[in-house]
Amino acid sequence: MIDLSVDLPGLKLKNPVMPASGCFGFGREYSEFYNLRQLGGVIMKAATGEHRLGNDTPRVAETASGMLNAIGLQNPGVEKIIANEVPFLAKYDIPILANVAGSTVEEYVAIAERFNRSESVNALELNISCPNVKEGGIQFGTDPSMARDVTEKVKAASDLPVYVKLSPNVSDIVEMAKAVEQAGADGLSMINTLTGMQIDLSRRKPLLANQTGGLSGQAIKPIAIRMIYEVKQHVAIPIMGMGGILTAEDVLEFLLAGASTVAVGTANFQNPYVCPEIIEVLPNVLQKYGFDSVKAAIGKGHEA
Amino acid sequence: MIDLSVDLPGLKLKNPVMPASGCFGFGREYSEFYNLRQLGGVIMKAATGEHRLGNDTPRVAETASGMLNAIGLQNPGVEKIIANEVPFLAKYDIPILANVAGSTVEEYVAIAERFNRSESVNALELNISCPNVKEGGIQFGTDPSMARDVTEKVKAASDLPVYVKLSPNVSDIVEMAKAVEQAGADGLSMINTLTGMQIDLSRRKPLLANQTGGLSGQAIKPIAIRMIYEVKQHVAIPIMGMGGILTAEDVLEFLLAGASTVAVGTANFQNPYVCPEIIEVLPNVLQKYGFDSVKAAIGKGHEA
Amino acid sequence: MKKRVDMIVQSVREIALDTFEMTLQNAETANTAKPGQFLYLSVEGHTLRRPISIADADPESGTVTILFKTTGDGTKHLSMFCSGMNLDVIGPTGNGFYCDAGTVKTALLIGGGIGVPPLYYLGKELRKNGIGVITVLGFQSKEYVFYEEMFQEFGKAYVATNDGSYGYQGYVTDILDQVGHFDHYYSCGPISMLRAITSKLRTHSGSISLEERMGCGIGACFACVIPADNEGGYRKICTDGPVFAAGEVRL
Amino acid sequence: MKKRVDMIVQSVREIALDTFEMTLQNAETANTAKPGQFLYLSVEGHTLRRPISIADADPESGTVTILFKTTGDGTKHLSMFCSGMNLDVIGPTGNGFYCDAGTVKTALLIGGGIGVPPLYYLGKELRKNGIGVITVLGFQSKEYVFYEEMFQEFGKAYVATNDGSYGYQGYVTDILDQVGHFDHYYSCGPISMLRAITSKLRTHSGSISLEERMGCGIGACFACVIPADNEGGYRKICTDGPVFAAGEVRL
Ligand SMILES: Cc1cc2nc3c(=O)[nH]c(=O)nc-3n(C[C@H](O)[C@H](O)[C@H](O)COP(=O)(O)OP(=O)(O)OC[C@H]3O[C@@H](n4cnc5c(N)ncnc54)[C@H](O)[C@@H]3O)c2cc1C
Ligand SMILES: Cc1cc2nc3c(=O)[nH]c(=O)nc-3n(C[C@H](O)[C@H](O)[C@H](O)COP(=O)(O)OP(=O)(O)OC[C@H]3O[C@@H](n4cnc5c(N)ncnc54)[C@H](O)[C@@H]3O)c2cc1C
Ligand SMILES: Cc1cc2nc3c(=O)[nH]c(=O)nc-3n(C[C@H](O)[C@H](O)[C@H](O)COP(=O)(O)O)c2cc1C
Ligand SMILES: Cc1cc2nc3c(=O)[nH]c(=O)nc-3n(C[C@H](O)[C@H](O)[C@H](O)COP(=O)(O)O)c2cc1C
Ligand code: FES
Ligand code: FES
Repeated sequence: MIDLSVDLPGLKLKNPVMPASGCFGFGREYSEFYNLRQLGGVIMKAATGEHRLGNDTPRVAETASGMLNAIGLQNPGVEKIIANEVPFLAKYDIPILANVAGSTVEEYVAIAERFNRSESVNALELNISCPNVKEGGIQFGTDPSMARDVTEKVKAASDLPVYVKLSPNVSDIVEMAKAVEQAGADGLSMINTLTGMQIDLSRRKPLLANQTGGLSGQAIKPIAIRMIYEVKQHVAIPIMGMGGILTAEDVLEFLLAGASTVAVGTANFQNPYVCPEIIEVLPNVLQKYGFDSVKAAIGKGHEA
Repeated sequence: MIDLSVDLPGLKLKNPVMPASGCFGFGREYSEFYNLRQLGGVIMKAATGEHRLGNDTPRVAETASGMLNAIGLQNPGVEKIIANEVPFLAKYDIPILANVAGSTVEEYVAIAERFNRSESVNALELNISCPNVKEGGIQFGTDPSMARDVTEKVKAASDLPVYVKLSPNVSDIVEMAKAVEQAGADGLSMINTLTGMQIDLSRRKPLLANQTGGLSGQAIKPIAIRMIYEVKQHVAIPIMGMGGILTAEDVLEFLLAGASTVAVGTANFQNPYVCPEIIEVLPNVLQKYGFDSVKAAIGKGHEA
Repeated sequence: MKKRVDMIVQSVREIALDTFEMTLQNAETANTAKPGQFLYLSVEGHTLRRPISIADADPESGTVTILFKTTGDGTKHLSMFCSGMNLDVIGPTGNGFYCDAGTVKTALLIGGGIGVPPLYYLGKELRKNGIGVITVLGFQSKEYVFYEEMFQEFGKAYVATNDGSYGYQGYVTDILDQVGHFDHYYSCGPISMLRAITSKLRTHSGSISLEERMGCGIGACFACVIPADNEGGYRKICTDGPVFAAGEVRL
Repeated sequence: MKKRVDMIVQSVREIALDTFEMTLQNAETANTAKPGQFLYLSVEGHTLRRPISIADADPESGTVTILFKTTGDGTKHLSMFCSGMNLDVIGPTGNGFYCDAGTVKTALLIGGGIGVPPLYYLGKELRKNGIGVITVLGFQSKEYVFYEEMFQEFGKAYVATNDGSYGYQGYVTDILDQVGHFDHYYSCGPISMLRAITSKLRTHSGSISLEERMGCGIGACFACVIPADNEGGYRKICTDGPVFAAGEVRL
């Protein structure tokens, strides 16, 4: 028997595979394809303090082995998420992570406090890296002192374990990781999307209404692997890995790089069953490469 | 008649398409496939002060819509390049750009001086962004003050126009671009590769001997376009655009984003004829989208 | 439970310039598809699926027909599929066209370009329910015209081309005054056409089918929203649409 | 002028576990290919081409044969090609096996696994030139063995499998003492095997064929270098090789 379980601060996962924030809504739509109980956990779409309408359309574009998105954090706001969405997900008895996004430190803190008081949320994923909103988001993700500050204040305001989601759009990812570790983060989540653009040749302007969008999908996997590999050598807290995962082999690559658990984003759009399918074949893939558990594979791509 | 010509500091190009540095050697091999005279110009493989042997193998890996390379600046050194390679290229009567890479400011300056004294080199491409060498290279590309310093000193040491090749592995590409513009750069060349990694599941370690490598190819095009688009709004000097170009439509996308000329790298490996093929269809593509010259398309993706 | 299904390509043929008709075999889909719904097709080598409307469904033969224009790489790829090949599909997806046979006696179908296909299946179903059908179709030019005779089987069908190379010269809106009485209109086509129609037919009841770039195609990613005056302030085209009542969303 | 050529797939068949034989039609290539050279094949959806050795070439029928093992996505994709399909190829590329018919009267071929194919074409040419051929082939296990009888046509052929499920149990190096006299050896296979052989046959003259991950495949990118004691300090496998004199490069 291959043991798929992983224990992280605040999260006992029966397997390491979760859908990534923003690529799974609040689970309702995918629950029409399969029983969400199979998942290791679920990371909800970003919550902001108030209802947000997001950016104008077009909001997505296709790129070679990837896509750009500029949804702009559309969501009904933390109150409605707690009232309408969390109870639905709670039925499945899997760990629930709330993705928290704000424009100001105060907004982050307020959302964290609110989730802290809710029943069923097991951990926070602090989204300091959303490249698709005009104010807030990305600065927190590129400036180590701002990242440290927001992490500290959120930690102080909530008892829930905090996973800080790092942006790959930085010169020095290790510096960012260390900053949030020092600030008390319980774990890291990486990577968010890379800022990209596509130009519509006919209209002679950026295709996305927001001009730029976040690049996700298989195209970015080498960057995610590199960043996790580097960060793993410098921090002690666990890493949730993501960026271009499509197969169980990809999952193993992330584990070897140093991730303790993974999230699958864009691939859900290609194949709505991708998460359960990965979970199903993961034991075989681990075995094929000589591992008898997920835990045994974590960080094993680092030579002695 | 669609006019493909572009005039840049020191470079009168009959068309905007050149092979990118490191993906074309010194032209000999591709000259066995077609007459290099068709090219807009040619950018040579990086030159260092002395002969370099580069990294161990494996040096390349394939990724989704891209590849990683960690050649490590293998080259015979500036003297031999001037003695053995430049004369060969000079026969074709096309502008020659020398890609200059060093570990220290002094090495950059020495190479630039040497090329300055040579006959047939028309411009320098200052490679301050090579991610695949242990010392030097990348720090110049991520620290604006180091980039400014090396640009100034190279400018002072050489009369050749200097195009500074920027690294995409930075939090703020505009800051880097402004720094080298202020330092006197005649133009920018962007982007170099993004640092990535692939892990070999069987050997449980990074596939490349150098561990990390530079990600190139179609996968990175959205990042290149975004960076050029952003930089174009803040600098006045011309931009040589590159990153994932495969077709004439891609070339137009770079022109609209703000590039004045382009370089094609990885695509040469897929199709050795890619440069002349793009040059052949570029007039049709320009016409299809309503342009009667390359010049007319430059920067036209920026709304009024 | 929703499903991803495999559909077998039965035939592909070019029926007008750059316009292909593809027949797909899948009994379940053919049985459940409603006019206005779309298939969300996976095309190898492409990250995102392609939404294509159902142009016809025949429960008897177990086939579904789609029509598409080769505007980009994905549709070009699709046009090169051969019979016997497999297509990975999510669908039928989205809602269908609204029709209250009680109030609608005569329907007006207004299609523009590659917006025409879903109206064919709709017209067929309307006629089946005894509803009268008048059709107005607009195309760029003669080479792009398709399915005219098939709409004529439903009733009067007008065709306009932008350049006058076939039928009336002009836009579909130029013909609307000639069509006589109708109780409800159904329209699908470019957004500019839909804007012109909904404004011109302001006083009529109508349904419009919209397009937007999609991510998930099933309502989870918020890629395909359109502003609306409902409580949330928006509707999703992939699941709340693609068909909306005219006036329900802000074009 | 070098060229990129289109070759037409004539047949593909599995000749051993995960091992495929593909025949390709292209008269020019079939006429010019030398033993030891390789084809650099483009596989749709993959950035880099795949280097595969020429296992046979027949100027009369204008065909070239390649053999490959499905170790990854590219070769899996290749194995699914159907006859009639087109393959975009750079090649024949690289140098060929060295042979001085004046000094070489008997040749020893030593192949390991998927390193065996180029030796077949070589053996055929050697025999054509009246040179005696002894063969030693090593495979993982019985299911992977291929082409044994074809090598036996050249002369004595020994087969070893790592697990002893066929032929001798052990490595090709274990058999080398039994083969008798030879003037030159030719070897292709895993690097560990080549290391063992060149060290064991230190006193013999030999040629080895090497593998390395490639970028351009034509000598321009420096991806495929191997350290050597020549002036430059390295050789390129794609153009200076893939065949080297044993001792010319540092394994
Ligand atoms: C509900 C719905 C029904 C549709 N029905 C039809 C139909 O019956 N026949 C038909 O020919 N076309 C239809 N379209 C448009 C069709 O989806 C696009 O033409 C197609 O996706 C273009 O793909 P491509 O690869 O050729 O173009 P590319 O430009 O290469 O596509 C790039 C990306 O943009 C998306 N995209 C491009 N144009 C559109 C568009 N107009 N709408 C939505 N996404 C787009 C693609 O899906 C893809 O993700 C429909 C669109 C929607 C939303
Ligand atoms: C000169 C030469 C001759 C060869 N001849 C044969 C042959 O006749 N039959 C055969 O089965 N194999 C041969 N190989 C090995 C063959 O090239 C690889 O097995 C093949 O490229 C793997 O591709 P893939 O897509 O299946 O694997 P993947 O692992 O998906 O390939 C990923 C990348 O790594 C490269 N790669 C992986 N393994 C190798 C390797 N061993 N050597 C070089 N590049 C590799 C691929 O080309 C590709 O760029 C030869 C290699 C060389 C250099
Ligand atoms: C459509 C879309 C919406 C996203 N929304 C969010 C979000 O709300 N919060 C967040 O932290 N990340 C968001 N992401 C980023 C993903 O969670 C993930 O980090 C990224 O897409 C990389 O993973 P992938 O390549 O598997 O998609 C979004 C990504 C996509 C494609
Ligand atoms: C194999 C390889 C070698 C390269 N060597 C150099 C180099 O020596 N100097 C340099 O400035 N850039 C080098 N580059 C980067 C390219 O010039 C180019 O900036 C990058 O690959 C992006 O373009 P592409 O996607 O078209 O390949 C190299 C790229 C590759 C793939
Ligand atoms: S496409 Fe994802 S919500 Fe409509
Ligand atoms: S593969 Fe480029 S030099 Fe050999």
